[in-house]
Amino acid sequence: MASEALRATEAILMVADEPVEPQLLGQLLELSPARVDELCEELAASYVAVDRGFVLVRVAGGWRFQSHPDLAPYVERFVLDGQPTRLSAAALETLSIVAYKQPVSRAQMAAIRGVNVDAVVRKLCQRGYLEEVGRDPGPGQAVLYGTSRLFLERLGLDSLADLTPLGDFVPGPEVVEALERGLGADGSS
Amino acid sequence: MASEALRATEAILMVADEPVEPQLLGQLLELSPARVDELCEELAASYVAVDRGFVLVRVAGGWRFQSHPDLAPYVERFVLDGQPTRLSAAALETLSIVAYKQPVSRAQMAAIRGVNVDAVVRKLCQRGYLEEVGRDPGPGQAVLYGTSRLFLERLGLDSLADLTPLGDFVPGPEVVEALERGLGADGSS
Amino acid sequence: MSYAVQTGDFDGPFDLLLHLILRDEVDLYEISLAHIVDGFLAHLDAQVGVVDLELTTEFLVIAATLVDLKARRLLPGPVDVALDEELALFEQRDLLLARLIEAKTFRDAGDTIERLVQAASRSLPRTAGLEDRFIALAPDLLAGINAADIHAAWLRVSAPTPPPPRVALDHVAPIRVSVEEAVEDLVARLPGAGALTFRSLTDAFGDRIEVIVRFLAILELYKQGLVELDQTTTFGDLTVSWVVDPAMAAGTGAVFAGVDAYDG
Repeated sequence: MASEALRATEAILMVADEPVEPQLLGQLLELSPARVDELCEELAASYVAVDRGFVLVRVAGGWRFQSHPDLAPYVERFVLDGQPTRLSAAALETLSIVAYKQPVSRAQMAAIRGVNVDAVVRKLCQRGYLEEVGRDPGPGQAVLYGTSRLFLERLGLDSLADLTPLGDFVPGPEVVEALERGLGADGSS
Repeated sequence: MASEALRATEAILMVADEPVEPQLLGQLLELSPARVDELCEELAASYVAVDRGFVLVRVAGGWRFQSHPDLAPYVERFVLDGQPTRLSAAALETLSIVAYKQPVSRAQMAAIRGVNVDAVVRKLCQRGYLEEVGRDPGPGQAVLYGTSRLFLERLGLDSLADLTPLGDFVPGPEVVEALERGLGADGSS
Repeated sequence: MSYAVQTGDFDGPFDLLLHLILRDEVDLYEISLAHIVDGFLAHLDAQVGVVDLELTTEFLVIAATLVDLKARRLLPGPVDVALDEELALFEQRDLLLARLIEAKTFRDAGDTIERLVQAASRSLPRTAGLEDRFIALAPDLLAGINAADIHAAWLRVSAPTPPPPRVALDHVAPIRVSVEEAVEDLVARLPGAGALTFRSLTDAFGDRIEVIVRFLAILELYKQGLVELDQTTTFGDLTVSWVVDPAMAAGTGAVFAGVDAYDG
């Protein structure tokens, strides 16, 4: 006999339409959020153990049921809405700047990218990856942007802390060398 | 190891918003509807056997996951304590776009509001204030939304004609553009 | 897209430079600077009135740095330059290098985001929501909302947004020069004119970019062996003289063909 708390967690997550935070689950079940996380991990493991076609994952700060990635071919045939269009290279680069530098203004993004980012930012907001998170206190009061909860859901991350540290992307010595050579910095000129 | 057909059935039913008919499942899995019913009954029995907090039931001609009836008190608490009790300003704005400009696609709403509206539209549909009224004839065949009978009732209106007239109010150019352009499914979902 | 240097699908100067240096593994010597500068000017031309001063300046700095670096490598060495000038150039180059590294860092981070999105898109979340029997329990979200609220919300969401503040640029004359035009002008002026100083060839220009473009054009001609350059003293005038070549007397077509070839 599964415990009441485990079963209630399953029941609630089945009717939720977005990730449910352990705080809320804990409140409803009169348990600590930490205990809720343990229960959910237990449930998730039990689905894996018997090879269910769905999984329970922690994403964007909460728990949710989703289809098993293995079965994407079947699910894609079922879902009528086409897959969302892929992001352009410019959109991905802008998204990565916001992800790591937020809150950040469009001018700051443009300074890093060396191009105007207005159109790209508008698109990313419409698609829900970015949102306005405040205003710069300085003169001009530029709108500041950050990544949204949907961004985490789309990336399958629990929180921004799960992003690979930016430092890991700094080019290695061979790339820096190539760039230096490109700029004639190797003293050979 | 669970069979591929069982797992695919679980995956599809997990992401389905409505009961799925065995005919459709059979088509997707290349099985007869009768065989699909057998698989679903097998799955349903396996959930009962380990006392899951959810059940797989046949309703309205199709199969769907539901919370287990004996956990209703927990789900009711979730409904009462875990759901927003008021429409956010953002949701109200989205509702107003549909009210005045129906039929309208999510992409058009997103373009007008500048943010992703998928979650809000889903919520408004679930509550019965909005409903799907057709599909855009253009490429992508985006779902078009309109307000429901319930929406009018709750507002105390007899028909859409009773909405406050807009007079000679002219919307901003970006709104006009968003409405005129046959925005397809791009960017939504 | 504002600012796109008209060289394929590149999204701005860094993107282009990165591509040129890393992907094609050619060095700056091979970069068609003329192409970048021309693309930039074409952009300026098309954007009269809506030029983003900050970005324009930025592009100019990059272009000028490139010109400077490139000139060092094209001109016959050893060029005797003052230490200050040399250090300033190094500083500019390091700044450019730092920005290229930054651009590359975020691009690679973007690739990882794409991989995460692709992987995550293989799973779809459950969004069925409340079963009918619970919906009646859910708070009526429209409680207390009337037609006036809907009307007000529509006015709020559809009102024209005030145009963003912008710097008036009416006083800035658009610059209309291209390397090709500068080459054309030089080919018309130099033969038979003897040795002219670079200063005398550019003192009519008020805009730095025109001087830069003129300098690029001269480098172009030098590379093709059509002119000789001479600088007798440090900071002294650079003199430009036409190399008499009977083969070229037929016309200037070959020169322009050369400009295209130089685009590499």
